Amino acid sequence: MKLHEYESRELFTAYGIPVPRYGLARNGEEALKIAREIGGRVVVKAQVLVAGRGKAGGIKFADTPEEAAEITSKMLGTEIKGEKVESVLISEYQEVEGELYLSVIIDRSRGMPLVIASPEGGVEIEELARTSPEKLIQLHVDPLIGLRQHHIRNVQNFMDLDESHSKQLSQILTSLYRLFVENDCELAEINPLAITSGGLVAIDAKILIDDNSLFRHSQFQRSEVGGSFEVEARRMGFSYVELDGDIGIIGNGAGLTMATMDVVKEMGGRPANFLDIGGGASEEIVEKAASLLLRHPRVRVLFVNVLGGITRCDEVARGLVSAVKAHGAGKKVVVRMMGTREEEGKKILRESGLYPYDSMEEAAQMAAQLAQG
Amino acid sequence: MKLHEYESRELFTAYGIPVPRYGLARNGEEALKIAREIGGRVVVKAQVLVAGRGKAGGIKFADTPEEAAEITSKMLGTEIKGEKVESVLISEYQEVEGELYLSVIIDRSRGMPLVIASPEGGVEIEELARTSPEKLIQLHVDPLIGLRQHHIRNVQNFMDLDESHSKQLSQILTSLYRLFVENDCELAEINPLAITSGGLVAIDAKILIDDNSLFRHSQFQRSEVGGSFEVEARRMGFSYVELDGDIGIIGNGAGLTMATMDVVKEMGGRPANFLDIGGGASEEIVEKAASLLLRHPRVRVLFVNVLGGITRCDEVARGLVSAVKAHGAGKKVVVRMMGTREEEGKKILRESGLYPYDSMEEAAQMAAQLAQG
Amino acid sequence: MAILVNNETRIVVQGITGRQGSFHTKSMLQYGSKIVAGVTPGKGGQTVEGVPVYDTVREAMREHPEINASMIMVPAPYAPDAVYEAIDAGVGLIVVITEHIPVHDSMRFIRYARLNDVKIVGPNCPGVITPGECKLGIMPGHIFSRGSVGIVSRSGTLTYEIAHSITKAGLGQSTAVGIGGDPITGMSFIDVLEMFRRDEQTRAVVLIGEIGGDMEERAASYIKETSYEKPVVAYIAGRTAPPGKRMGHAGAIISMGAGDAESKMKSLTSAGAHVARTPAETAELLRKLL
Amino acid sequence: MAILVNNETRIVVQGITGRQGSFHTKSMLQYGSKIVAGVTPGKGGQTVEGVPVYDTVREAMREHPEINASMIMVPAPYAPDAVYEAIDAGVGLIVVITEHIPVHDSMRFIRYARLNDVKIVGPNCPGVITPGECKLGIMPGHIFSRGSVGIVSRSGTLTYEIAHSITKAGLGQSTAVGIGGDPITGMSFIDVLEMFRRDEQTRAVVLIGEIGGDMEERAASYIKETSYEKPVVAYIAGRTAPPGKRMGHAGAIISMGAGDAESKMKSLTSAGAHVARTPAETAELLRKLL
Repeated sequence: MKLHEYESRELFTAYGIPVPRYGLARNGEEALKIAREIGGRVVVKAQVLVAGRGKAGGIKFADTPEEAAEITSKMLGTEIKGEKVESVLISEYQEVEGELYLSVIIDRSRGMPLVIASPEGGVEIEELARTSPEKLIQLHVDPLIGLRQHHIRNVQNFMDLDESHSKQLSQILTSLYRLFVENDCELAEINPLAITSGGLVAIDAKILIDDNSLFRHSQFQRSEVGGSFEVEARRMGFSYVELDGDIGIIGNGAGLTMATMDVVKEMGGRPANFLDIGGGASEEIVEKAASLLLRHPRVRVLFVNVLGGITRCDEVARGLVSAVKAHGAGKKVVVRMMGTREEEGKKILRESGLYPYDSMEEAAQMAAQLAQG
Repeated sequence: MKLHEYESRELFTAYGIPVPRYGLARNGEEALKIAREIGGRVVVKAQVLVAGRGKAGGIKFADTPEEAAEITSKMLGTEIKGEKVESVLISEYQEVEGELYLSVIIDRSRGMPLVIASPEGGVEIEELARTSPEKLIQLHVDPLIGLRQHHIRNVQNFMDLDESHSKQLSQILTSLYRLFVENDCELAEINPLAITSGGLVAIDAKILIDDNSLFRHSQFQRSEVGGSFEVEARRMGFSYVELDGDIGIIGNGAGLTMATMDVVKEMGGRPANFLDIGGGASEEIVEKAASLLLRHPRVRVLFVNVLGGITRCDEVARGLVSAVKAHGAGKKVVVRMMGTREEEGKKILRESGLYPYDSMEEAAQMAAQLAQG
Repeated sequence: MAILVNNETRIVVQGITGRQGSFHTKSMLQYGSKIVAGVTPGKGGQTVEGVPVYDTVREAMREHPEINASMIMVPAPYAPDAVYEAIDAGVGLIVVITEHIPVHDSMRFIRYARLNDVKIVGPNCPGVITPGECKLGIMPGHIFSRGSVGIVSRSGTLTYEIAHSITKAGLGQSTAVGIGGDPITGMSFIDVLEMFRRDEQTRAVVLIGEIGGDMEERAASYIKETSYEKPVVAYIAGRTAPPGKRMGHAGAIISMGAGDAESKMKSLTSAGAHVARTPAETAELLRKLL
Repeated sequence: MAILVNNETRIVVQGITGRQGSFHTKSMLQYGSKIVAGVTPGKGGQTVEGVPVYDTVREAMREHPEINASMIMVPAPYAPDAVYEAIDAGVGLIVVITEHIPVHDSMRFIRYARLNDVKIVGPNCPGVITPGECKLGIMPGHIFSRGSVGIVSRSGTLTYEIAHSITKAGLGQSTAVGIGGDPITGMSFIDVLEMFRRDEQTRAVVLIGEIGGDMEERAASYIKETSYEKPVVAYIAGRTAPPGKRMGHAGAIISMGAGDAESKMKSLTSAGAHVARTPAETAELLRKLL
């Protein structure tokens, strides 16, 4: 889960990491008030989670509070890369003398946190890693031991700042690592960490919280991102990703569902989505999932691929048949089914006029053909 | 370093471990005041660090504040096993329904903290471990991971208390472990952990703090224990232990000094002490050490055994010669010397009429003979 | 011989009294797995499917010192403590079925397991099966049959899919190991490949990967560097997955400019592995190779 | 062959610019030890006795990737961080000379070293010497001579005492390892005995113990259980030490009803070791045995 910028700033403040003065505005009046309190030039930043908001017009500068209010009023309610702007951050504008990069990320390869730092901030770190790997330092931190003095010293030496900035960097890194651990972050990134006349300041941040940890972090409110189908599917508890094709995909298990998409594509079809009903889905769950996709305007063919283990094929068949009866008008349905209670499931399907396939590949081919026809 | 009982109680209170109400009294008046505040029966406990104060008359009961004051006045200034009583603890008397044992200790064999618990508290745990090992549970705790739920559950199951006491035990163990780690304890023991009508209460405690950690625990004041020679030697920075013989021993390095004592004993002599001057001792240090032992009334022979590595034999010789000149009247001195600047050292000794030995065993034999003569 | 589990495996199920715990205990017992004890705090003294339940793993081990494997089916918030408990009690192989364990927790207990020379399979995995000997997991046992193909997979149902086609092809499996779909897992592809390398029963290995991370790329390097002696057939799921979206579980995400299916397939191909374009092709390739 | 250190040992000295650090750097260089780098934070760019100084071990390793051992002479409050630094930089052998390190710190970094397969000698130790090849420590080198007796000891000067008599007896030492006088040390008697067992140059082992703990008793059990092939001569200091008093350092204390010299001597004798009553007797016994 990605935090909004204002949430990141709250966290930074709580951990003693310096940020520009700011306030969150949900209308022009609030923006005016905050900008007046800050005084001088401010930045108006759309609070959206999509990447690249700057280039998409989500970051603007205002010389007066009135201008800030005006920009805010215009920005609110617009969509940036499909995401509606519901609030903006009014932030103190700061003259920047230099930009650094600092982050802590989970390194999957080593199974450990990784500290990344670069004296060249403000750019995409992946880009920098590709083009100039010598410009960044990467240090693993053992989760059983945590950040130690030598990590800090190595970062300081690499960044080669003057003494007061170097000391501040040490404090910021210590705080960032603590924030990273205590908030179950997958990523805690400050980019840029700006050098200003007042010292180091975290101008922008990207913080990803591990979804699985949210049970112990009630302070983070999950915000719903994406189109209405994605939101609805997630509310139902499904893993759902919207794609741009016309064949709706339902599978059980992430790997199998992805493979189903891949095989459909291999056979010339275009998947409309990824929907994983998970393990042991009941009749009702299947009915909900199938109904959702059958109501999807772009879906022409629904392809259900189920491998019964904990999941029972008869339950799947019953749920699917109900959904097709209610919402199946004008849509084609292809089913592939195998495993626990396979015979019972297939019987139910046949009685409702649905032909069950044994082979995933054959079923996918049929789905692709039906979509083209 | 062993904490006084009142220091342990302060720590327990800070960590939320329940203790009887108490106060520290340095005279009868203070005792009266504290006993009045507590009300009812109280216990007067001499604040000494020696073991077994109870049997030595250091724990007495008082039914009234006046009696508490009287006992206090009598107890203060007395010596318990050689240690002067300078304060007493006035503690609420509690009816005890049962006594448990709970401690965390460093297990040298495994290099880890060890939790020990027993439903039979109030006795010496070493005694219990010897006679009825099945009555205690021992659980190692990895220092990289700390105390986990399963440690607590295993202790709870083993102790088999009723539910509310069991819950309290879980809290106390959690606190005790935290206290143990955060205060660099070698031992944090509650014995007995009493079951009272008001729940579990830590009636007595033994807490040993790692001397090496005192640089980060300024709250603990090292108190000087032992005879005046021990105190003086330690103030000079020596490792010193008082023994009951008549041959004063000076060595460099703990192992060598112990071996010197052993060889003296082997040769029929009786060591008066253990004094380790450490590595790289200067002339002044050696002079101080030798002067101290030469002034010791019980010492008849001074045996100096030095193996020069970092320590230089000439420095040792010079320091020793000065000390003998000043304080050597009526005392015999045997020196064994080897290693760095051995020849220079031996020359200095010979010029002052001291005969240096090459062999530790021969020198020890001579020391033993001289002491008997 | 097979790897990890066999006739000698003696199992404790942690979280045995839960709905999932008791269901899979029954299923494993029916398969013939030797479950000798279960653990659920506060439920000591009960039995589940005839298996005695204890409050702690330590107690279970005292009564059944032959225990050498644990299966953890404890809800995510309590699962890390269950892992620490099993490690401290001296269990040498721990299969963590539980999904949705916070990754910071997994990082820590996986490091701790390494410190104690304990093998962890998972978290978020279907477990391990050696057909005909021991099922230590939640996979449908009847899909598997004794044979010569080792399977190592990050996926659950996709493993069943491919195992089924291997069974149909008459080849069967030596052992199938689901290492789990989380970003960080105890055993990696390389760990399992190394075990299959030394296993006489295994004549070929199927590696089932998916998008996200670089575990497949590292497996490819390992295969290349060791001149892996046995044929490896790989299938990678997620070729059509868009970047930046989580496909079902935390592990399957293409991010930081890495982890897409094509690069994984390319690495494996150039390392000498045979890469199937569809699950069914996996069995076809194996049939040609064996 | 000797153990732990030899001609191939390339050393970084952590804390090289300190009084002790520079003194012993000089002494080790004079002995012929290969010190290729030193580390003191904030002193990078200097040299000590011709040895280049770096701010961090990582930097030293980048310039001198051949480094395979570290000697830590950093004051106690900073020594644990120096150990973590050396471990994380990939140094495989770390000798911690520093005394007075809090035992809670030692416990943690020793566990961490184990997790990373790093060997720690110490803390509070004189180090390791393979006469004629490498001195990685603070012992007076001239006392030692190349030979066939392995020494493992918890004590400093007592080791020199006994090494000297072995040298005088014309036997010499393969390697002498001072494991340190603290209650908890990285390498134990058993670890070193095991290395001497496999070392061809070592024909007999001298074990120098003292009161406190049960490391000698455990060594005795090890000697018995493995039917240790090489003769072991033991000397235990502290027979006359009173219970409950610390003799010089934290390790030497008889407490919890355990750790006295007589029980250690008895255990070793019954395990087949030859126990000397005086340091000099150690060399006499060796002469008879070899």
